Amino acid sequence: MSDTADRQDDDMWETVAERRAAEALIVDVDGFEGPLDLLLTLSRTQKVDLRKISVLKLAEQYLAFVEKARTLRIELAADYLVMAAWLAFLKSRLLLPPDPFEDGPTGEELAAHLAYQLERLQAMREKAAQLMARDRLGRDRFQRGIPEQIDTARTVTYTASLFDLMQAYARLRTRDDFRPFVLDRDSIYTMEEALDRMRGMIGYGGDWVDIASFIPDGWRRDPKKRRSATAATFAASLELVKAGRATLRQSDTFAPIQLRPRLRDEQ
Amino acid sequence: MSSDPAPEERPNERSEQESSLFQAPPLAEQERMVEAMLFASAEPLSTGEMQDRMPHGCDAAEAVQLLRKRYQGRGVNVVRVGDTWAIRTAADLGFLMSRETSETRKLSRAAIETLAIIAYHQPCTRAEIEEIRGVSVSRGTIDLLIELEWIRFGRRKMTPGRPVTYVVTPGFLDHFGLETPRDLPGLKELREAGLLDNRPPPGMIPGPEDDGEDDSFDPAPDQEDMFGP
Amino acid sequence: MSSDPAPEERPNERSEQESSLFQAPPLAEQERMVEAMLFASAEPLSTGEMQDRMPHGCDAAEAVQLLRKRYQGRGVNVVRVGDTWAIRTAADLGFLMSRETSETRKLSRAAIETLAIIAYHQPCTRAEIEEIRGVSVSRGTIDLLIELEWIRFGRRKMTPGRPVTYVVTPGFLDHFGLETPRDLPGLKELREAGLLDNRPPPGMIPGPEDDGEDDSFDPAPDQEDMFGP
Repeated sequence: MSDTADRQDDDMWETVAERRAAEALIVDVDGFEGPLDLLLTLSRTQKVDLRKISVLKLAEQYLAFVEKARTLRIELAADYLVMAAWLAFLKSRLLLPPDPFEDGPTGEELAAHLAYQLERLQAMREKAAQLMARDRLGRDRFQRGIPEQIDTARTVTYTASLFDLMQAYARLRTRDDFRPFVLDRDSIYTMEEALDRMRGMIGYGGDWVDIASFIPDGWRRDPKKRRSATAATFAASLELVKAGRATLRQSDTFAPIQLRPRLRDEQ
Repeated sequence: MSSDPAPEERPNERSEQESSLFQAPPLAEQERMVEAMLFASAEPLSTGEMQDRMPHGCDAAEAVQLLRKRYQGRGVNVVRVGDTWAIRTAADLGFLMSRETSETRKLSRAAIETLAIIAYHQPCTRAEIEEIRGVSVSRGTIDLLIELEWIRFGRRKMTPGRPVTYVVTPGFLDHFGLETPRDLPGLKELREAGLLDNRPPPGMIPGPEDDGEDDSFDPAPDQEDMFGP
Repeated sequence: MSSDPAPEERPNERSEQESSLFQAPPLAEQERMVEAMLFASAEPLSTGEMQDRMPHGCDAAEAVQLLRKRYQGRGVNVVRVGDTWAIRTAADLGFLMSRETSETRKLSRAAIETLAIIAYHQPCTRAEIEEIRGVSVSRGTIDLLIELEWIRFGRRKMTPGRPVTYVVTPGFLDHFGLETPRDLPGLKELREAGLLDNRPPPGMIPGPEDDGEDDSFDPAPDQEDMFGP
């Protein structure tokens, strides 16, 4: 700590008024926007061009500030303490002769960068103030008070080509063609149809009946139809037997197949 | 100038204003003031209102007259609105106040299908369209096609309820580059064009007119009627 | 003609427009049109937007220059805002408009400084703002500036983490009466003093991507573009 800094500190605490002012500075630490802001404020006490600032002196001022804040038990945000540690390191670098074997930036380089940061922050503050002092819209310059409505006439042009039209029609027709596939059943008598018919006819009990008699009238002449109906009726007969509703018999090979409904108590 | 709420913000203007307290600004300057006020105001201003805002000794009415003359024949004019004044777009330039945006949109699937059905089956009722499409046809779809002038109402059908029919218009033919609706390609051509690439079962190839509809569904006679030579 | 969907809607204008297809209106008339459009709009307009609304063959850019000259020294002026144009009242007449002033929100020091840093360093990342101010930037500060439409997101920087950048908007230029970002006060001096460099702290070896100077996101062309000599 140099003598000048000590004396300055002593001076700072000389009068009650000054002391209050200094306390206010410290207590108002929240008013500073971070260590850089505080450093910039402190640098003003040097009253020199920021480019000619004594970074060493500034570091001492900052460290003294932090020290005072501690004695007053003021909570300092971590970044203030980080800055303090860094400035203490910088101070040692600046005070000690450079170690030729040590790598890294010299104290002067570090100090120059800090001075640069302060100068840059100061410049931005000035520019911000200049910007805000310009003739601003809505304060000094005004836009049209009654802007006219620009109505947007939106014209939508619908396009469709002949190809689109044909494709749409083809899609519809193709969909028709591919409805759930159903076979051409003109001459097909299904087992389900035969079953329905036979269930309705056989009832319970009764005599032996040729299953051919269950074939519906329209299905006897056309050979194609007769074949289909015969097969379906036979298959349906087997189903009825399987369900326990009928008994089948055939006296001889190729003899008529006879069906007799089963009695209820036979089940 | 107690009407100035923030004199400390613009000290120079303040002093200028004060120095002009006993000497009104030149008329040209007053005209500038009126111009700025009329431009920025959210509503028309009376000369009284303007004069209240202007430095002492100004004559807003005179300045307005000057300004009005200056804007004669310009793109905007100083116009009188009752007892007040405003700047308005010159009447002949009103067309600039509308922005035309044109947007090209593809016709919706519902619309193009409906149009296709009408084209192939005209005159065609809504029920028939719905039967072929398998879904109901919205009012908006029909309206859009009518608005586009691609379809119009045809004669009513002589069936119960006498439903309206739709037919395509000459505008439709024009748009799609057809001379008559008969130029619409049939299913055979559609298939050859690869549009019906799924092969339907044999014996199930209905042509456009071959779907078991009644006679009135046959486009040919009516088309003759509508677009005939 | 078949491509015109609704020629019958505005037959007069249409034919006017067509008749002028090969003959643009006289320049004085074009000036009137630009005048009407700029007066009517509260927001700046690009010459492109104006030309789109003008008859075929017009040169909005030339007409704007004429109009600008005409309004020099008047109560309202034609001002350039980036790539757009607007009419604004002359700054010296602001005192007349006290009634139009709306209560402007008092900006925090952090917001004002952040805005200045973005304006002078754009495109600028949050880390760069924090580096310059020496404190972290709160989310709210950035949000407020975006809400005021003074800054917006720029391109991401091609550095690790691909941080977003911020740039100022045309609204910023309009508000602060700047024609282009190049007109920021003292920009040249700051650059010459090296205060706009991205100077890394000593001991940090700037890698190729350290300060966004890589090819795919070279800020230099942008700045050249915006602030160029």
